[in-house]
Amino acid sequence: MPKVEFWQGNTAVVMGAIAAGCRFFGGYPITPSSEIAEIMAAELPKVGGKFIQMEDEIASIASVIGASIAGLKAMTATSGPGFSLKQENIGFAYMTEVPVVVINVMRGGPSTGLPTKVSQQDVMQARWGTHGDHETIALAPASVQECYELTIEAFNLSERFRQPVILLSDEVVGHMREKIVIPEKGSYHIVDRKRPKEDPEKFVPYKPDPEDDIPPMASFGDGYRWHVTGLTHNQWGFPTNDPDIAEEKILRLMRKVRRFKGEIVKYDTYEVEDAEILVVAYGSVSRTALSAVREARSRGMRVGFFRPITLWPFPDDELRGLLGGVKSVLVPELNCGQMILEVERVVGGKARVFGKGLVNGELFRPSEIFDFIKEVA
Amino acid sequence: MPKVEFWQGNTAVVMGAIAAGCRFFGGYPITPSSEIAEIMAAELPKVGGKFIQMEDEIASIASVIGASIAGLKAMTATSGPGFSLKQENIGFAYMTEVPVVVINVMRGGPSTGLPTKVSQQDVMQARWGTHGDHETIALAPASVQECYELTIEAFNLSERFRQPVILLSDEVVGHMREKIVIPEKGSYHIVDRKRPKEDPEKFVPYKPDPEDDIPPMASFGDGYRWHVTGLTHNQWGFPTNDPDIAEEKILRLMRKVRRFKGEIVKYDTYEVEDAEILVVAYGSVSRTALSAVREARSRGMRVGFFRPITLWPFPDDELRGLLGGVKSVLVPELNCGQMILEVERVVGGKARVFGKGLVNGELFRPSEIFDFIKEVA
Amino acid sequence: MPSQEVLNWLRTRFFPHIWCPGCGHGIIMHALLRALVDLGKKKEETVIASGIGCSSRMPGYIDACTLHTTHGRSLAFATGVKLANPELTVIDVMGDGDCTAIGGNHFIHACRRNIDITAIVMNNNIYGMTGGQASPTTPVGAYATTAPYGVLDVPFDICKLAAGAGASYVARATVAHPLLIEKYVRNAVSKKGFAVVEVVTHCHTQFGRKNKRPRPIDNINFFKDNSVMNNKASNMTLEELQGKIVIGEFVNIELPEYIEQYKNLIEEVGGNRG
Amino acid sequence: MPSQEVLNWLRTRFFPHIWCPGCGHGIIMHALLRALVDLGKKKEETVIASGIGCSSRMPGYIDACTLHTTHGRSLAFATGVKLANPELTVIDVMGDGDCTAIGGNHFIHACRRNIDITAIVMNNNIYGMTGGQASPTTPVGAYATTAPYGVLDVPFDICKLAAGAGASYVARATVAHPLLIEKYVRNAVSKKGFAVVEVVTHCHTQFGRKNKRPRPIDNINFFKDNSVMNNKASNMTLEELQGKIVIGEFVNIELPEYIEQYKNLIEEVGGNRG
Amino acid sequence: MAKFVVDVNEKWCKGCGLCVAICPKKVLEFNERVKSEPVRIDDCIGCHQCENICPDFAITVKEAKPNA
Amino acid sequence: MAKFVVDVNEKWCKGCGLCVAICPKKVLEFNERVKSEPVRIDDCIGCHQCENICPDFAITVKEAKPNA
Amino acid sequence: MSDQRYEIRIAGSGGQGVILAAVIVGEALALYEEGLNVVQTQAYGPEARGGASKAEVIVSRGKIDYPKATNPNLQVILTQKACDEYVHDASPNSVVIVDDFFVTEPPKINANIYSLPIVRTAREEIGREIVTNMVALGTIASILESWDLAKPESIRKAILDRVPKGTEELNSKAFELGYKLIKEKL
Amino acid sequence: MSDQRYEIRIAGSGGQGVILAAVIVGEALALYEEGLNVVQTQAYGPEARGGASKAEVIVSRGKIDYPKATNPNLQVILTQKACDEYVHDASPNSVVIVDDFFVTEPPKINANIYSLPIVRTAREEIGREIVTNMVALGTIASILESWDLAKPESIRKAILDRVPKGTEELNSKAFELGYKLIKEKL
Ligand SMILES: Cc1ncc(C[n+]2csc(CCOP(=O)(O)OP(=O)(O)O)c2C)c(N)n1
Ligand SMILES: Cc1ncc(C[n+]2csc(CCOP(=O)(O)OP(=O)(O)O)c2C)c(N)n1
Ligand code: SF4
Ligand code: SF4
Ligand code: SF4
Ligand code: SF4
Ligand code: SF4
Ligand code: SF4
Ligand SMILES: [Mg+2]
Ligand SMILES: [Mg+2]
Repeated sequence: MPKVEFWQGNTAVVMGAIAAGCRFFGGYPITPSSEIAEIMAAELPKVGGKFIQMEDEIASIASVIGASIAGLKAMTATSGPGFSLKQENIGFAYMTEVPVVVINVMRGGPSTGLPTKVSQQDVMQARWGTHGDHETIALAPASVQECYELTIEAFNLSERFRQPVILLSDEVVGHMREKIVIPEKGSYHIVDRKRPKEDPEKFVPYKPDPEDDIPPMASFGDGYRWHVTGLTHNQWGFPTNDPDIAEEKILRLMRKVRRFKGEIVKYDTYEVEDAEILVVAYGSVSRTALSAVREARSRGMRVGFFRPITLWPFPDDELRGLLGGVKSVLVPELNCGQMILEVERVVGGKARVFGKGLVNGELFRPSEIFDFIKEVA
Repeated sequence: MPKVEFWQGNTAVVMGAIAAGCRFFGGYPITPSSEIAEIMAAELPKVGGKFIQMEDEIASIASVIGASIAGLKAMTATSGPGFSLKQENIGFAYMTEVPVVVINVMRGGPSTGLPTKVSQQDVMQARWGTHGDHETIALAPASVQECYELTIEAFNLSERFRQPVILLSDEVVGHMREKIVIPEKGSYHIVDRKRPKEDPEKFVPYKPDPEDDIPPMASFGDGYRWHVTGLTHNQWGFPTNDPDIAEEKILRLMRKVRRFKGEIVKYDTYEVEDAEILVVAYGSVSRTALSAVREARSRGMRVGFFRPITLWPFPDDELRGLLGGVKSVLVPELNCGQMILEVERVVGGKARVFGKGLVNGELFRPSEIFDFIKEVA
Repeated sequence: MPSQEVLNWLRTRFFPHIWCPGCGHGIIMHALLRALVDLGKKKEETVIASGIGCSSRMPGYIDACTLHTTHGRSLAFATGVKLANPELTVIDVMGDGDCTAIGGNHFIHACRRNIDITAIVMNNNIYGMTGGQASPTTPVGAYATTAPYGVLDVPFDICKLAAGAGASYVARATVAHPLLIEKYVRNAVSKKGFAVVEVVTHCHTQFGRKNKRPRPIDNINFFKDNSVMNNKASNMTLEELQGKIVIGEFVNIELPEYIEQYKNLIEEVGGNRG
Repeated sequence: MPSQEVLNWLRTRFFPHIWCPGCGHGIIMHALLRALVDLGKKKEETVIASGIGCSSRMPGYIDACTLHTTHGRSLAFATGVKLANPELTVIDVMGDGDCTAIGGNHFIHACRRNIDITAIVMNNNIYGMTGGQASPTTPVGAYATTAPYGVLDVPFDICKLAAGAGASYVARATVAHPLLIEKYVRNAVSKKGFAVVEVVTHCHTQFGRKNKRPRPIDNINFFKDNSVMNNKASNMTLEELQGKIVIGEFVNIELPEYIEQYKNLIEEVGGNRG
Repeated sequence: MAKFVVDVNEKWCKGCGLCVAICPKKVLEFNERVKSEPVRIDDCIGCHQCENICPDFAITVKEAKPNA
Repeated sequence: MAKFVVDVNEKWCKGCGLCVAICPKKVLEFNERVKSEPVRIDDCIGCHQCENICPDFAITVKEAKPNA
Repeated sequence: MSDQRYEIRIAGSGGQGVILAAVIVGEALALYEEGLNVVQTQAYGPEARGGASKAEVIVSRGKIDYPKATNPNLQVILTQKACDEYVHDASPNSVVIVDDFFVTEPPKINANIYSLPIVRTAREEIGREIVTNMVALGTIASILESWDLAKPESIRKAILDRVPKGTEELNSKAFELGYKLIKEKL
Repeated sequence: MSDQRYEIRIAGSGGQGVILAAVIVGEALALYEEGLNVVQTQAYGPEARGGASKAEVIVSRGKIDYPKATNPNLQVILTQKACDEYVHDASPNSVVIVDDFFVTEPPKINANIYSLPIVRTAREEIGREIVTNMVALGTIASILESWDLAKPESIRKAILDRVPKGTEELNSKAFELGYKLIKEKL
């Protein structure tokens, strides 16, 4: 029988990670993500995994990338300031195509801001925080159950696409305790990175599998010798300035994700069929929003609900497909307007788009979103 | 008589900074921005200013913020990887409202990428690179002359709005040598931060001037005692978790820029009146684009040119105002599609928007953009 | 002890402060302020900088020019402040985590560069603020929230690190010796150059509770019982020194101060006439 | 010296390498490979990591598991690699800028933490790759592109820094002593724990040209003329040591190795049966 | 008569007990509000240890003015 | 007859001159392509200094096989 | 049974263990009762060491969307500061239990207010103020039982799961005293 | 006068000073000639130390938009590698000067190709290969003069602004030799 637990979101992230096969965690404490490191410290040795507290966030993500190159599924967790510090090395992982999972439990910013309070201010940073181009995969859990499941999903996507995957949790979801049903081992899907099949002497480490544009990955220590560099490189992994090779490398990085966007994006809807007003919300805010939408429906208002679970790539086609009768799209966010920019772009003038930001460190109350709906209706 | 020089873009940045009153530079070398540090090292002592090479990029921006708090106009310069590292402390400057100028001479990314090659891959990072909300002011020079003038402008905006201002240069503009006419002292406008007038005992360091939402700024050492913190704070600069105060602080940070967007944004146009095709380009690419637009015009094609000089805030109203007869908007960029997202949002379905990315480390050749125009025409 | 003069340096409107009852950080702040009063410093010409941590909350309570920066980076901020205005007295107060974990690089470079700044490291062997995670000075075997089975890695000796990096003044006291703190801080601030005072202190809330010193006084007693002055320590065997806290002044040498050199340079290139 | 065996460790298809004619980095690579051959290491079980810099281009030329990371961070990457697979021999090759400027924090923490990794610091007193900017080891008074009037700040003594941070093996050689490099690298790699070998080398292109040692041989001669073995140095006065490069083994002590401790922990909590 | 005055600022005192424990003369004790209070002021030797150890700046030791 | 063979790989030699300068027996000189060349091989004492100092792995010193 | 949503709040100062108390309520309801959905949240500042903090538990047989209390049905308030800050959004006719020692000015709101010696029971009857939160848990158990939402036994079990070995008896005793404190008044 | 755009490229290997040569051309045209717009750019890899590098100067009396050469009117090429890599976009009938020592296979393109002893002049007549770029500058000065675009005097001045004190004579001599090298052939 599946086990039931009453866990914090942060606990569920750890347990989800371990269930996904995570065997390395390198981290540096920061509120409100510290529990992830603490629980990892307790749990990883029990499964033969390695926990290490590094000297800072930069070293943390670096150690995680190193561990992944040496063959372990690996992750780090942080919050705003630490997420900023990790950006350079996250970029290295994109370039070198090393699977890693990065958790950002969002708190109030900018800067040190409101360390113990909730926000959704790092949504755009998750997409654009590092210099240089790449495609981002970022997931936003809205419940403790999802902390568990989406962490597994994050590892799966990361292993499949050989790139960092970001779990954008937030202070409410991370610290909230909730009933969670632990799926039985084997009942969920686990993806492991594709390994090379050829002889080590014939191995071409960045030769993409034409099937999916993704090169199989060897680990240091399993008999293959290869070169990893953050410089733009050719199929052998060696630096090059050749314009054509450089371009193909970057374009492939984009393509390997864009090709499979349809498979990657996850979202949730409620009562969208006849909706004239659509509320788009994610993460902890989506819980308030759903509550407000239910309230509105109970009063006979034609309001629907759309929750991107995958924030990046943004489920644009999926949202566009729902716009039929929609006259207004509402985007409540715990920031000054981030995802709304994407929504505006996607809606492209086909409906009016209204944003509502909240940056006082609190979660929207249902009445606030309900009032927002009423204003627009 | 104004002096004529034949300078590198990076030299012009230094000379512009010194003309603007910059008296502190803290930096860490990185291609293709290093000349800025090198020339600063030679020039600053000559005007009694301070140059320091710090241990890394994080320390560089920190020293610059410290120097600004102690009363000097201060700047740092870097490229992609260093720009990523500076993000946390750039966020601190937004939160604490400390004027600083940050130069990013863009090179090919992601990661170490193509250090000696050009790109425009950090445009979105300039807007969204740090955790937490704020408004960005970022300028993109397209000539050596502009490197000089926009650096002065960057200091002016920074002093006026008490926040970081980013100069998004690129490898071509930074390393290019060009004839430049040095404006005579006094012929250009210099803005200095507003200083408090009240008695030190009555000083309320974050009490906004109702005129412009910007608090006058004292310097350490000039008789005022005040507290600077990256935590969310009240008007006295002291940490608070009070939701209303927290919200007002962040909203004011956004508002102080948004209110004056009209005054901040600069852009350039060419033959837009009857244009059916509009090419939107910035930085070094705008030079190629303009050349292609001239070529198209010479062949009788109705093509216009729009160059955002201020990349952030994006000149949205200004662009929207030009869309009248425009059927297609073309956005060539040295990235996989960044500013085009903003253009799409602004155009909002009123014209078709086409992007063309180039990420091979080269600058577009005129024929490439001309062909792009022909494709669409 | 001119207590009223010390109180004058406080932003009393924020009192009582946020530190736990009995937290050592307050003892250090007290000693620091006594030293500043003693040295006749002026509040508007004194800068107190810090990073992030319980200890780093100190500047908020001191009625001077105060700068609460980002975690680990305060010495780099302080470097900019001091270079920009060398007339200011600049004191940087940091926690062990702030200074030697994330801030380690800025710390060793400040030691090397020798700018006239005083660094006070409040070493409570733990990350207090964030809930008791191990720091680079948590002893081997001690428990912490990120070391539920005991710490494995050898801690830094902050004074040795500072000396190895080239600092011109290095001393250590504990909160069980408030007058020694005061004295070393006075010497450090008077020193023309980069000076480090490590103050061994306690976080009974996060460290003590897990490591058999749950009350503030348990820690003070522990420090009293286990401190050895360095002149005495130099006659002790490694074995005898096991578990001891060696206190005293370790380095006090004359080195060229960076800003002095820079002023000379400005003079040379004529930047003073501009 | 089994030269063919050394050549077998090279990715010869990338030769000649990008280093300037006569650059010391090649001498160090040569010595490193001789040491590895001598120790009987296997290429597929050897990891060579580096940051960014001319020196850090070395891994690209070595036919092993090679990892060219971000500037200054390679020791943190290497830490992850070694923890993930303790069977690997992990060697981290860094420049003076990479290791002691931006990478200083990872360096001192690696020294402290004592994971079985060997760090080779190629100290040419300059940022070669980016065009000759001053590094934390550029001597006072020397010229660099960011020190057009001469360097003002006191350089690190890398070996002292490593010792102060707690490293279990610390040695220094120069490129004028290729066999000494080889020997120290061999000792370092054999050491169970974190080991540092500083190799003093030259960048005649960026440093030498500005500082009167423009030819490779000028530098080799300079190193020959100015090196003193540490046993001899200990009998010299500070004045006599002025301008000298002290070479030799400075630290060689036994300390608990981190991963060994961690393995014990896994054993204790039963993680080995999982 | 007591030679010293030991002032405790009850608003700031958090009852940590350090002064109570450290006083060599056992001058201080907790009152019912768990604040420090000099109960044997006559024994006070004016050593300032309580003042200097108080993390909350809640204690001031002064010489008693004889004719006050 | 020479006891040693000093092989110079001209493709890799960059003409830095280190081997030429360091050889205790002045065995090596630059040729017209500015590559190192053993011109006094009989003087070679097989000390390997040239090999070890060459940053370009361009020199190999071997014992001459007497009957080769 | 209806999907009614019950909101429980425990508030006090940093050191009083209000979060642990809420976690135990949550665990009791989630793990030892059938068919309940439970969400527990908390709020604390960096001033947790001194300032007010609160923890909440939302219970429902239906889905719980919004995870925090909007109008709590039951509040246990242990300090005046917490009372001033939090109590006012009480649901009409809800239960508000305040500590009679620390909360010197009980709120003037439309609720069933009980001023009980929670801290004093811990301090005086057990002799350890540290078990204040267990006494509070006892009062909560009484109320939840009266609402037919949970058996006291569930909370007893959850306490035993959580408290350190060797302190079971102490904590249980505190719980039982708390349970009785209000039982008598209901 | 027309707004014709002239594109000049100097290419060779890292150490040959091609960028300095281009900078000097640029400075000469920008500072010592009237009414010319000038842009100078370069390209080099991290392998600058060995690989091919190129520097370009664009001159026009009109505005210069695109700052790089598309079809150079004048190229001076100092190594075979640079020749192989860069020369092919020469404008039809443009001038291409190649070094006769290092460029062993002159390009087969539609251009006026001159194979001249640039390196050899520096090496043999001056005795310092380091002045190769000055010899190259001399050839460029000749061509620009023949195009009526710049006086050799301007380049001479620009050289003196740039070269280290004490080396003026050496550099000037190299320049003059270069100037003559091609003058004779025009
Ligand atoms: C970049 C960043 N990383 C992590 C944190 C979280 N953080 C705040 S304080 C702290 C540790 C404080 O420890 P210490 O400096 O020893 O101070 P103490 O609280 O013990 O006095 C940490 C890890 C942060 N604020 N910023
Ligand atoms: C984050 C970051 N900052 C700066 C740089 C630029 N950079 C590359 S190598 C280098 C210095 C290299 O010096 P060193 O490590 O001494 O190596 P050397 O070239 O002298 O062998 C610098 C500053 C970079 N690549 N990344
Ligand atoms: S948590 Fe520790 S360091 Fe922080 S205030 Fe409390 S006792 Fe002091
Ligand atoms: S620049 Fe210096 S360090 Fe780099 S390859 Fe040349 S000589 Fe070596
Ligand atoms: S030391 Fe201070 S805070 Fe502690 S009990 Fe004494 S007076 Fe109160
Ligand atoms: S001054 Fe000394 S003797 Fe007097 S109360 Fe304080 S500690 Fe006790
Ligand atoms: S040392 Fe090597 S590269 Fe240098 S000249 Fe001799 S053989 Fe050639
Ligand atoms: S082996 Fe020794 S003697 Fe022989 S050529 Fe080389 S350096 Fe000279
Ligand atoms: Mg601490
Ligand atoms: Mg170097």
